[in-house]
Amino acid sequence: MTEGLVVRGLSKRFGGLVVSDGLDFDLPPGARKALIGPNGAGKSTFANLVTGIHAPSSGSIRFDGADISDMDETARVRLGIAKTFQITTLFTGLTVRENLRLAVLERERRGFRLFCRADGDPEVEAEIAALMDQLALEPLADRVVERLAYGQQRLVELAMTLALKPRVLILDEPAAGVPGSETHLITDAIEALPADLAVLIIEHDMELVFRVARSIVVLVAGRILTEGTPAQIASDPQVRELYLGGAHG
Amino acid sequence: MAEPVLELDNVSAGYGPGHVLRGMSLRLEKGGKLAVIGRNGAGKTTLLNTVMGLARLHGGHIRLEGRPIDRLPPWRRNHLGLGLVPQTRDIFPSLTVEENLRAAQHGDARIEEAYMLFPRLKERRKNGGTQLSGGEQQMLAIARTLMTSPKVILLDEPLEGLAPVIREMLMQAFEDLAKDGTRSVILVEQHAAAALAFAGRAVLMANGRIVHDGPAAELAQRSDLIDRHIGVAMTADAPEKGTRHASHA
Amino acid sequence: DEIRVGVVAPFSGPFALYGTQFRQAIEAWQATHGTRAGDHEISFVYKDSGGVNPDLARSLSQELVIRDRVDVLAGYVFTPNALSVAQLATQSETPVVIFNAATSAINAESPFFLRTSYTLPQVSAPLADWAYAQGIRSVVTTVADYGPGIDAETAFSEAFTARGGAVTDTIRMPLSTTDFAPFLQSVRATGPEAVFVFLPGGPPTFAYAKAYAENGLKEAGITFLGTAETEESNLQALGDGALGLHTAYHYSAAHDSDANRAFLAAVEGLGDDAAPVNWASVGAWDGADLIYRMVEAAGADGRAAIEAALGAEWESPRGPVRMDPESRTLVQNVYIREVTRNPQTGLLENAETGIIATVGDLGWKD
Amino acid sequence: MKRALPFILLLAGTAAMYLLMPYNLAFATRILVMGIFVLSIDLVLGFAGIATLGQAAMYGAGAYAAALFAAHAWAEPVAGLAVGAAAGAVVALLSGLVLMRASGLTLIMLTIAVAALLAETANRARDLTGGADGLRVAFGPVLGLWEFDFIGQTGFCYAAAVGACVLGLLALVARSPFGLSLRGLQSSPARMAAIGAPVYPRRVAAYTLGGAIAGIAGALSAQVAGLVSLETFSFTLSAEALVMLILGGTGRLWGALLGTVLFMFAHHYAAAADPFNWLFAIGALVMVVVFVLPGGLLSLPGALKGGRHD
Amino acid sequence: MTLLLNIALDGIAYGMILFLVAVGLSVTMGLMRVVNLAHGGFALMGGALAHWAGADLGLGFWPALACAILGTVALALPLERLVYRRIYGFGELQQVLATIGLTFIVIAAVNRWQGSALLPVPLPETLSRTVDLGFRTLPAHRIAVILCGLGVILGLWLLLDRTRFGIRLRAAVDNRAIASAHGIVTDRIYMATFGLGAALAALGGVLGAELLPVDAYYPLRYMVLFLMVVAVGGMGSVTGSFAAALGLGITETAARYLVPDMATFAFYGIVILVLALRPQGLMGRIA
Ligand SMILES: Nc1ncnc2c1ncn2[C@@H]1O[C@H](COP(=O)(O)OP(=O)(O)OP(=O)(O)O)[C@@H](O)[C@H]1O
Ligand SMILES: Nc1ncnc2c1ncn2[C@@H]1O[C@H](COP(=O)(O)OP(=O)(O)OP(=O)(O)O)[C@@H](O)[C@H]1O
Ligand SMILES: [Mg+2]
Ligand SMILES: [Mg+2]
Repeated sequence: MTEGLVVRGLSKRFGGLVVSDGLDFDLPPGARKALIGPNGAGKSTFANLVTGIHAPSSGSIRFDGADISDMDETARVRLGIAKTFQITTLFTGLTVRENLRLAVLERERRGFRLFCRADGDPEVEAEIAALMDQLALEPLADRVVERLAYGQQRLVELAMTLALKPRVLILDEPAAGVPGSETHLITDAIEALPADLAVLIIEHDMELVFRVARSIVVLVAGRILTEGTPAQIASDPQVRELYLGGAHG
Repeated sequence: MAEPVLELDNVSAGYGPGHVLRGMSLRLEKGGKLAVIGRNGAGKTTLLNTVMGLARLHGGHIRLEGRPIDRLPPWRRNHLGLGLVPQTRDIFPSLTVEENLRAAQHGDARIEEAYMLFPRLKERRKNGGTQLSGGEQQMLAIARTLMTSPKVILLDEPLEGLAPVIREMLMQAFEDLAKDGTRSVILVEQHAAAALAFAGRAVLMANGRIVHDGPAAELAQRSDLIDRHIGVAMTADAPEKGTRHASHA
Repeated sequence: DEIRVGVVAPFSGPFALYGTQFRQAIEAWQATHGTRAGDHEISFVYKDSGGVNPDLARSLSQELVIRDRVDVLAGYVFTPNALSVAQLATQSETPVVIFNAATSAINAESPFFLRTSYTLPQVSAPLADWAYAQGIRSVVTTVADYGPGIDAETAFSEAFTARGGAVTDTIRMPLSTTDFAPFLQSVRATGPEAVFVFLPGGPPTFAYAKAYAENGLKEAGITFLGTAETEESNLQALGDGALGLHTAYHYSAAHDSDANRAFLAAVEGLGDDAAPVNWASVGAWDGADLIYRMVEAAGADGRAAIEAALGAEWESPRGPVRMDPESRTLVQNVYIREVTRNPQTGLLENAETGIIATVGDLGWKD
Repeated sequence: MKRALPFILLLAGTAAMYLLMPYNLAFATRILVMGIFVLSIDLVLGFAGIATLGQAAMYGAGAYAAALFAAHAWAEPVAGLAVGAAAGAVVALLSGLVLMRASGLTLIMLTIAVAALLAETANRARDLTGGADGLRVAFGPVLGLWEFDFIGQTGFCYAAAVGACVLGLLALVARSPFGLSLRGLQSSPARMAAIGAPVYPRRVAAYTLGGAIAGIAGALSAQVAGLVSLETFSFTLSAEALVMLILGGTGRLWGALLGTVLFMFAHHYAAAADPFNWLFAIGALVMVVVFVLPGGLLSLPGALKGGRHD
Repeated sequence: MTLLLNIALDGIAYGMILFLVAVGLSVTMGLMRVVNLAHGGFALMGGALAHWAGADLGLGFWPALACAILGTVALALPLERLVYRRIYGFGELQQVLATIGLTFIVIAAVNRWQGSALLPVPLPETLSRTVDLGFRTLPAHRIAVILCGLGVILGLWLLLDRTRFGIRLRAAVDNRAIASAHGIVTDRIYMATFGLGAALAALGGVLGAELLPVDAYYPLRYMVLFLMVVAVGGMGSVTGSFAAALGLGITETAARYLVPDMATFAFYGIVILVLALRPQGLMGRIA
């Protein structure tokens, strides 16, 4: 069987500050996990370590049995590990459609093709259309991303990552900035993902977390505090005190 | 009825020649708490930017404590008592946490108070502003605005990206700010429920216009309105041609 | 009929002064000699080539020949600019009178090239001879590290060692040098009897001369041997530090002759904004002189004009000159000068202290 | 039809230059050469967002390579162009391996430094390059058929043909997946990496392609002038070309051409009208364009149609 | 030994001149983040004004220097209001274009006013002396330049790192609109800083003139040199520029003593080396 993503003893220090402290973490194919924890606990840092944006101070990251700790970001994306950015990072000068086209073409490794049209492949165009349809982005298709409202950009951000057809998908606060009434677009999109895809979602929106995740990992000060089903986590007194507060019962 | 601190009179505004806001009128009384809700792209951010002087005013008038401010630069408006917590946080990247606060410090605001509100920031005081986690940046953005001792605080989705415990704590803090009757709050929120529970009055926006204005409790009952204006998919009838955002970022 | 002369030179940019001097010398010539040569009316057209820019120089020259129908081309401060018109000159049989560009090899590129300035070996080698004659036996050469600098270095060294002198060190200074103190401190440490220098005109020369004074080389008894470094347009700016600098050159504005006085008077007659007169001015003045001779003899016929020019002799403001038929460069006197302060005007000038007999282009190789 | 319009305009423009300025073909040819050079900067800077003030490094390399090839191997110009392109590409590739990790001002300085080093090297290699005196080379007839004449007809037609080929090539590239990915690189390298695009190799590739085109421009200039000088490496050349590009509008091929034509004509006529003070005119032109049309001349139609674009 | 001393002495003196001529750019471009290719233009204004005050008005060196600095600031402030205020909002390329255009105009104006010859400012008696240091002599003006450079770096450090002005300036540069929304009077801060940059440019132009003589084409001739110092030092760091100027000065001086004909290679080589290894410059802040 394939083992998916396996993280062992992962640590990251920024100067004197230990942000990840010996993390052990598994994300097998088909997983739907959530990573929650107080602000500054190290969740985004963990995502950045897994996707290769940061280099770990120590520890190992394996994917399907191969050690990927030394791979750069691009190589990991090509293996199928993709993430959305917590702070929207898009091709601001291009239209929504061009953003997605670029992602699909790169996934297909066509980025070096010089002598054909970028918009010339009907299959690619159809895929882009389907993606936009899924996230209700069609009306914005030909608008320059820079001029979209923040919440709209968040949805493009998600679409971009889906366009990569990843095998491991890490979502860093995908719903931040998206109104509650439209988070269903995000949950729907996640539910529509292939069953063998592994998903890790980092979110402070507990409704969304409880709806999507089958298992929740709680990170506090760079260490894993506990891991459990949504029900277990929701009733864990320590988690309630440190993170959830009174509202979630 | 209490005297108004902020009045908008038939305001139209946008970022280039295009109009995002069309004929908005609004009153906020002293010590009032106003919630602004609406779906993505409705123009909520633009409303706050217009009040602060960061968007381009095409028509109408804005008065602060009876005094017209529509021709004043943002810093004058700030000195007169307006404070904005921007949706995109916009931490000054080349300043440390403490310098971010010092830059904005005016009047009798004390940095220690901000640290009391957000102890996390004190721990990170020497960090570069953009090295903070997403939630920490949000805290810094709020603290930074409080450093300018505002009378009217414009909060653009201030809870986004914060842990549930912190949200509760913050909602309480906003509550306290408005309590003594000298400070007023405008809160833009995606999560209608939270916003309506906090505010006294609420405004529902769609397509750059106000579609409902009244007591928050009343709007909370009008699920028909909320469904119609928040719960449907997006359309793109916002202006096609705009120019660069007013910010010089 | 009308004969037109196209002048290609820098009228803008760091070297704009040369263009100005060219134009003023030509205007002064026309003011004193009229606009007719024989049966022909002569007029001049000016084109700005900026700095070293052979593409531009060539296309301007081409435009002059083809559209403005000029019969003679003139000007050209920089070697590459002059070289770029060789093919054009040969193919269109247009005589080109070079007012400056001083690399020997240029004239070999086209039989239609004539030169009324000088060549680097022409002044460097006589300077070496003179230095040896003064009893100087050891010299350090300091030249800008580019073609002309190295040509000058070679000419000087060959002449000096041929006499029996010793060149104890050769320093080549990058063209972009702004601070010459290290080089001059090195020279001082070597302790020669003289230092030979060659630099392009303008800021480097100015900075070098300053550094020579400030680093105490003069006190240490190291004689300054230069060529164009003390030319008139920047001489006053050098101040007292320049006093006593020795140079060998073909022209000094202080040259004592009627022809020179007439020349100076003609330029001054142009009015207030007359630029200082120096080698560039005299190159253009003699160039105009030569062009008039050619036109008078041959009109618009390029080949005949060249024939007429070869071997021509006249009294120039710099002294007697002759157009050498072989190298097509002037054979002329080279003078040894020393910077002194003129008691009457209070200004610095290049006082001529000796003449090295008439010399031709010593660098000419066929 | 709409796609073809600019090409037709360009063809008409070139033909008009030939017919209206038969006496100024040398000038017209310089515009063409410069146009190709500016296009190379547009590819690198306008598309890929690689800031450079040292594109002359590749231009000069192409020019010297073509001249040396003609002097020592084969004087046929088209072969010389290929050699020039190769030289430009090699210089860009080698320097790009170091440079393409940097960005912003640092990158600009590095490009300047590379060009300066090459200039100094060419200056020192006097025996080969003629140093500051320049290198004069006679080129043979184009394809063995057309001799360069002093009126410049051959030169002009030859340059126009080369220019058309380069433009066609770039128009293809601009619409290709590669072209799109360059715009992505400019917009957000972080996102490029996150969609699995190899940022650094892609930048090196773009720089190399731009270098090849700059090399072609340099080779062409050497061939029509019959002379190469150290100035082909100069900072002024890079800077002037950059000004032309921004004047026209970056990121679109027509902008590069428009800017070149405008600047060269403005320079030519201002310098002819007043050789002493034309810098005023150029300075004023540049300021007016940048203040009135920050997006360059190419944004003019949009600006006229209503609503300023940016 | 003497050689080492010579290298150190000449290197520091040369480096300090580099610092003085580039520090104004370090302020306008490094701190204010406007690609100010017109820096040399302001230095030229200073040089031309000093020449005019010295040669045409017959003022002494010090009054002429004061006249140059005040005159340049007096020209710079209206320019800031009318031109630069709009340039700040432009993209980098537009800034390049606008400031090059401005440079052309300054050059053309000075050319028309004073011609294209050198514009020297005669040094006063006190500065044109040479001072005997035992093992060699050093011109007094170089000592003055060294002292002046030290004063400038100290003053700027105090101003930018120790005062709220410095913090607010950096905030305004990071995000003008947001800074303004937080009560920072961005216009005034920009104007003051730009004036400071222009004053330093003028000071550098006049004091550096012994090595980098001023003429109408000064801005273009030395543009790359200024940029190199700021880039190697790191954007946004005045102390970085100081270190870079001294480092480059000493390196190049050493090369001039030891391998004279390789000095150009040494200069650009060290620039490439530093920037390839530290793309943000010696002390650049990460943007
Ligand atoms: N480059 C950096 N240098 C120094 N400290 C950093 C850096 N990046 C992150 N940190 C610190 O590491 C800690 C963890 O940050 P991280 O972004 O992983 O938090 P998070 O769990 O994602 O928080 P949030 O929920 O607020 O997004 C924070 O305290 C942050 O200040
Ligand atoms: N910088 C800009 N330039 C041009 N148009 C813009 C700009 N920013 C926003 N808009 C447009 O203005 C409209 C209103 O945007 P605004 O940001 O005010 O919405 P919002 O209600 O705050 O949405 P969100 O909930 O997503 O933050 C949108 O259609 C958006 O596309
Ligand atoms: Mg995070
Ligand atoms: Mg908003």
